[in-house]
Amino acid sequence: GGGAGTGGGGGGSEDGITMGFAQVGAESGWRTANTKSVQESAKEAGVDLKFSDAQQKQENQIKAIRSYIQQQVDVIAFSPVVESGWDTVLKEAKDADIPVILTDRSVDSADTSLYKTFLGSDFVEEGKKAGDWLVEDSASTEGPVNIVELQGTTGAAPAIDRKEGFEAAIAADPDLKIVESQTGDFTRSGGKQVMEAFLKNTPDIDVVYAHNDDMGLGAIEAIEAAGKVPGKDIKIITVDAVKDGMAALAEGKINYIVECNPLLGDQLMDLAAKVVAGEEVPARVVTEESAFTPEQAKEVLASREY
Amino acid sequence: MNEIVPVVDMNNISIEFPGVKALDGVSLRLFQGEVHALMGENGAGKSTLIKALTGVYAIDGGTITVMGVQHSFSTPAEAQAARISTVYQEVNLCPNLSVEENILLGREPRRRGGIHWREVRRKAKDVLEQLQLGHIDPGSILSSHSIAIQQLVAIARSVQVDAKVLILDEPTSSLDSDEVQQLFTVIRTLRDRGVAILFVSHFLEQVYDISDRMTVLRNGKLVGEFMTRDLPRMGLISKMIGKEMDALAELEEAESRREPDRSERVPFVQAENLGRKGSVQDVTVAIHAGEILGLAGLLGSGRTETARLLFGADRADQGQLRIGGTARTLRTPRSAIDQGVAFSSENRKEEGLISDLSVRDNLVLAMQASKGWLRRVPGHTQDQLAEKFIRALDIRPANKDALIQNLSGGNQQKVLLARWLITNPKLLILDEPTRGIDIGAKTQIQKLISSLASDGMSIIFISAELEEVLRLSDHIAILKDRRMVADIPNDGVTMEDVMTIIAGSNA
Amino acid sequence: MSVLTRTPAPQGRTRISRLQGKARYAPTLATVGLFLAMFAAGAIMYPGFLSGQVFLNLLIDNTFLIVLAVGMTFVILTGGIDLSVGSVVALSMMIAAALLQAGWNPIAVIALVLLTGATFGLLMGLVIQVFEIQPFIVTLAGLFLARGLCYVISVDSITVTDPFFTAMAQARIPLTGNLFIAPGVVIALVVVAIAFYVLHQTRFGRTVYAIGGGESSALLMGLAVPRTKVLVYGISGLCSAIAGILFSFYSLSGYSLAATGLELDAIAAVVVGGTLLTGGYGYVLGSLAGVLILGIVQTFISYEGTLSSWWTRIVIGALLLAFILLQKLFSRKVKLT
Amino acid sequence: MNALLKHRLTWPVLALVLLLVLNQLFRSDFLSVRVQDGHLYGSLIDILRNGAPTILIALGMTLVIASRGIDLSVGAVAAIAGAVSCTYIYNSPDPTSLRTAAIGVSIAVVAGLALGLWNGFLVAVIGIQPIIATLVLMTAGRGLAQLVTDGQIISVSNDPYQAIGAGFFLGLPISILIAVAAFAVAGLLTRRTALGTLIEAVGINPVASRLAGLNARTITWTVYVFSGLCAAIAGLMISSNVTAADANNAGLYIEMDAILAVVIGGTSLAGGRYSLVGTLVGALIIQTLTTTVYTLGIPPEVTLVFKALVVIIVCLLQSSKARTLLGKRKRPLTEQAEVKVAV
Ligand SMILES: Nc1ncnc2c1ncn2[C@@H]1O[C@H](COP(=O)(O)OP(=O)(O)OP(=O)(O)O)[C@@H](O)[C@H]1O
Ligand SMILES: Nc1ncnc2c1ncn2[C@@H]1O[C@H](COP(=O)(O)OP(=O)(O)OP(=O)(O)O)[C@@H](O)[C@H]1O
Ligand SMILES: [Mg+2]
Ligand SMILES: [Mg+2]
Repeated sequence: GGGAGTGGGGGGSEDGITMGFAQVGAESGWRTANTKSVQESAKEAGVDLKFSDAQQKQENQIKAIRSYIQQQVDVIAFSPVVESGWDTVLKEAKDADIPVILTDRSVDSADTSLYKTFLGSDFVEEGKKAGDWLVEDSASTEGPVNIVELQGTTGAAPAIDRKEGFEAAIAADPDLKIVESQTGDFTRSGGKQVMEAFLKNTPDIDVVYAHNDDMGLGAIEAIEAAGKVPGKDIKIITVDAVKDGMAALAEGKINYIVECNPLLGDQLMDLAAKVVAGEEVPARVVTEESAFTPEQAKEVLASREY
Repeated sequence: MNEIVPVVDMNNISIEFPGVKALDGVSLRLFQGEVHALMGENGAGKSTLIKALTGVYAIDGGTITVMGVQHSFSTPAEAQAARISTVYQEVNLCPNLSVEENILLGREPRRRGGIHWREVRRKAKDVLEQLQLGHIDPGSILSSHSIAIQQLVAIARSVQVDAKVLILDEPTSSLDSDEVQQLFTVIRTLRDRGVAILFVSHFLEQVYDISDRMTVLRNGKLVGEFMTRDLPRMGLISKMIGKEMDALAELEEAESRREPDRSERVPFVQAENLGRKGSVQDVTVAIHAGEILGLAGLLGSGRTETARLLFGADRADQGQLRIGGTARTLRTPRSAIDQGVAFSSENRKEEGLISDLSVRDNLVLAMQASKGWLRRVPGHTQDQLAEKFIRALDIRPANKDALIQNLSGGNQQKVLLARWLITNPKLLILDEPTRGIDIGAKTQIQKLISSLASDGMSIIFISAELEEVLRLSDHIAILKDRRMVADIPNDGVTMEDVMTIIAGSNA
Repeated sequence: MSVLTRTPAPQGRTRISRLQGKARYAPTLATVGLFLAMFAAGAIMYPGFLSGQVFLNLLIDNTFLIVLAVGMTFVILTGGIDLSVGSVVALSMMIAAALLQAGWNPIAVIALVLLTGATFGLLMGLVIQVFEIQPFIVTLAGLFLARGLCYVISVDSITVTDPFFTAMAQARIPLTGNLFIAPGVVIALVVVAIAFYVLHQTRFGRTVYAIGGGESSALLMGLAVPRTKVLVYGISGLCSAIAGILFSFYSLSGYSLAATGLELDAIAAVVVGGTLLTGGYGYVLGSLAGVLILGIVQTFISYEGTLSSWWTRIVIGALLLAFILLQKLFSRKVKLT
Repeated sequence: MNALLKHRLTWPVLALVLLLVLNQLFRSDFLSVRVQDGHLYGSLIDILRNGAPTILIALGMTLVIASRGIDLSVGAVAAIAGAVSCTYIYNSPDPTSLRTAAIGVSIAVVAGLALGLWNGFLVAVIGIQPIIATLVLMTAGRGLAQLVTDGQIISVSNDPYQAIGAGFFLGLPISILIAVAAFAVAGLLTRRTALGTLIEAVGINPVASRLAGLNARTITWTVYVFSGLCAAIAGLMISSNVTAADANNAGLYIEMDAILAVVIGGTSLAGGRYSLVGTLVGALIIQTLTTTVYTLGIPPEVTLVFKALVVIIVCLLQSSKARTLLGKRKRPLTEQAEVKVAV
């Protein structure tokens, strides 16, 4: 075989940018919204997008990045499956002079020159926002507050960070106590099953903190089946703010949702254009995110895209 | 030197399976340089005794002494390490490996770089030639050979080692007389070298031909140990079956021939130049209702393959086949069965038994298959049929709920025969139906075949025992090198006649 | 008896048996042929595909899968299965990462990890053999256990900063031109070579095949069936540990969710490589080809670059199917059973 | 007594009872069932309701395994079933009516049958090894489900539909009633007709079965279609229980649970003799195990270790070898001579 591939064939850098985007997978509605946002923004910005889905496997993502390097794209963006273990392939990208942008999740490389910037939310911060709201909300109530926590997939970065942030925040009030904590795998049926068991184990649950909306929605069904009123008898706090979650929030079944915004396509394309043009970009770009109460939810529900 | 120590001394051995006392205080002595026959009816406990000796089954009572040392082998490997070499009743080789490997597996010659494959081939070739099997390619895969060849390979494996004791459990059940003689030559050589040989067979001729001494079992109990030359055949038979019965006389009786019914002018099955690429060719036969067609030929001559073509187990790609007067192409056994054809295979382990099911389930399987899954044969009908055939064929233990895998080889064979008799076919193809069946049962089955034919059933009969074929058949198709070379009416045809045709024809 | 002297077997018959001997290789040869065809198709469809490095990346990116498939081949050849391999890979990575973080010597760490993997496999083999429990279940329990132990070690991912591991991760062995491979590739290929040797040149290897052909027959033939069956799982465990080390070289981290579902990839690679799940038939080189096939499917997808997440899955499934069908077609005339 | 000890279902049942007792020790009202909102309420009811999909899928899997096959695609089929029915209901003009729910369910059932046909075709006609043949659909199936839902979680609010997985009839969860009905039908179908024996025959010795005139192809095909059907209904339950179709997560890893249930129930993966009752017990053990983890408050980090240990213990108890060691029965060496007790 000939040593082809050295020619400038693949890049197509004459017109527009070619971007290789290695997505984690399609494990949730949130993720799909994220993918769509990137794809649509790329189309609008005239970016030639090479998309690949790693199906939650780091090795697949590394393979995809290698093949982007092989195809000599102009810029690589990816949402790492896991924080660690990216140095080697990122170095290869650097050696090939291809800039890298991280989205959604960060990597823990000591050498921050391996990527240009990280665009995404701060999971610890999300957990903290949830905890802060609860501290404030229960300031008026007397006596202990029993919290049950529905964790995300064991070992997944959002699960670890949202737990950490939340715990740090509620430490401010000694009345707040997590009485049970179990994984619901980020799914509705997981949330429902775990909540069913919690309801039987602990008769007086005051608050549910779910690491995402889906588990919260599952918990609502379990609470209703147990003859209690979600949002009143038991308060519910979740993270994400997907459409179904917002609807439940508007109905008052959820009390508070911390947003985790998947629509970072536009920001990504802006950053990519700058990076390819050689402009300086900030090392950390936090996505525009807020948090919602039922009243706020009613206002924005109609315009919610995902 | 009047007190010779036996090489193997099994004393008072008992083995019990759930519900069956397979061996009850049986003793067996094997001496250096003798051929010792182990005799008994189907289910008498011969194979169990062998398995007890070689560490397959743990014994419940008794002692086993090998070369003066008391042993209790817990695996066949240990028995082999004590230089006991065994061929078990069913072919126990690896069908996925080559012939040479099967012969030398576990004791391949090695050199520094690992197995010395050239040496493996040489040794395999040597022993194959000893058994006059030089024409077999040692590199060929075992499963590509017929059951008879596989049996010979198993024997080759067992004689390839330098054993003190050689055990052969029905090694000859699917061999033709030529192969048997070849085997006996080898056995005699080994005996003269001082090997102790234990031999099981239901062929009295062979037993009297080769053995020096015999031990007779009946119903798991020891009847006695005899010098072969002191025990006449009739005496042996009565010792085996436990009563005075003139089995040989009955055998003669079976010979009384019927007149096949040729009133129907159209033969039930008519094959013309039927054949299959890479398999048999030129099969031209016509079988009328009530006729018995014998297939004769040497080992590997294509008898089994002919049967498979006529049954649709393999699909013919040449020639024509008419069944009941209409042209048919048989794509699957199912289509043949729908035409009233049945086929009992020679390979009972791989092609017959549904090992984990009961005797009854195995018995009604073919009938059930014909009715389709929706119309189950009612339970009481199943029971009735099972009981009827257990009685008719004297299947032991007479328990329709026993798992068929726990029956002795001969009794399994009877169940498989019954499977087809139940369906009452128009043409019954029997490939080695008497394989491994004791002398009493064999007579019974032969009589059964005659009477079935008298009732109008057509039968194709294949047996390694040419006498049997000659005795039963109305006409005989002769195969050679997988080609049919003649179809002769059986009016006093002798073995010599058949041999001459085989030798003379140029296929 | 003189009339009975056997005429030599006709020419045709010996030819058939020879053919049947060769036919054993057909599924494996079909795999290799199809791999080449797919590579050619990729070269036509995508610019930049036809390069030596694309092929070498297939090796670099799949070192651990190659080693896993090797271990799995042993197990499947005996008619067993090992579902624990993916989890044992993750466990090996976690152990390595945790110990390296604690300042252990890398060589000692590697030795310990290999020992752990082999022991884990041997223990499963013992349970399978002694208690006669089906391999599927024992190794499924092994899957749970090993993954669970990962969490017990750490839920967070651990980065490996050890200089030796880093060097192994980033070392490039240059070949002709500007082609290169990673050291892991050499290790993986050595494992394949050793496995090939063991399977075809040792009695142990032949016993593996014999067990697959018929366990009770092998037992009656006096082969060391119990020992071999236990060892086979030990080998698979060892291979999983090696794969874990290679994965550590590859990703320089320990992560408790790593390598999930890798067991199915390994099984698929082995089966695609022409090995029968019922045991007894197959070659370790076929498994290597199987891994490359799965790898090239991935490469296709990243070169295509326009598939949405779900189309990615559908296409992977469709390519797998197309591949199996073609393989079936090419090796059609072979009667294996 | 001795016969009871040796019965192959004794130990699985005992394991189930032990698990329940363990829960009871931890939470004194675990076994209590009360009436709430006109239906039964309690942990036992949860176990039955949440276990229904696994039970159903394990039922289909039992017959597939008996025929010497395996079906890895059940989880994907379940996801597809949920996806098509929910998507249909979501997009229909009248998303809350019974009619819509009925049509949605029918579409899902038809999809399940079609996918079963597909698997059966690959295995029985083309002759692909079952594990690979169904791996194709396992991989592609989730993609298809996501294609249907466009990668989103489709929420529906349709009361009749919700009843399938979360509703009650005569105080009992409808899902478990469906599962038990399916068991009864399967039991009748396989034992009253000859199907059961024929499936076993094909599973034990396909070659001999063919020579005995069995239409192995049809039988193999039938079991995969049945498995597809079971998976589809299970998929309906799963999606109905949370009133949403999650193409990515519905029925994830359920194939492993189902296979585990089948094997714990005493059916060999090598094909042949099977026990539907055993499978039922096996599936209940698995669901109870999950519930136990929640009841005992086992931290997520050690859940898997706990599960692994329980599985190993159950299997050890259930293995015939361990039973014979207990019963002190000497056993022949060859697998061929293994003594098995029929149910
Ligand atoms: N594993 C087993 N379980 C239960 N019963 C068994 C088992 N093996 C053999 N038997 C029974 O033990 C008895 C002796 O069987 P064995 O196979 O030794 O007979 P045999 O003399 O070799 O007969 P044949 O001439 O038919 O081969 C038979 O009644 C058989 O049914
Ligand atoms: N030399 C050979 N090489 C390859 N295959 C052979 C050879 N001889 C026989 N066979 C195979 O063995 C079988 C022989 O044919 P068949 O079984 O019809 O013979 P047979 O006359 O019934 O003799 P047997 O007494 O061996 O049963 C076929 O399956 C054939 O493919
Ligand atoms: Mg016998
Ligand atoms: Mg024959």
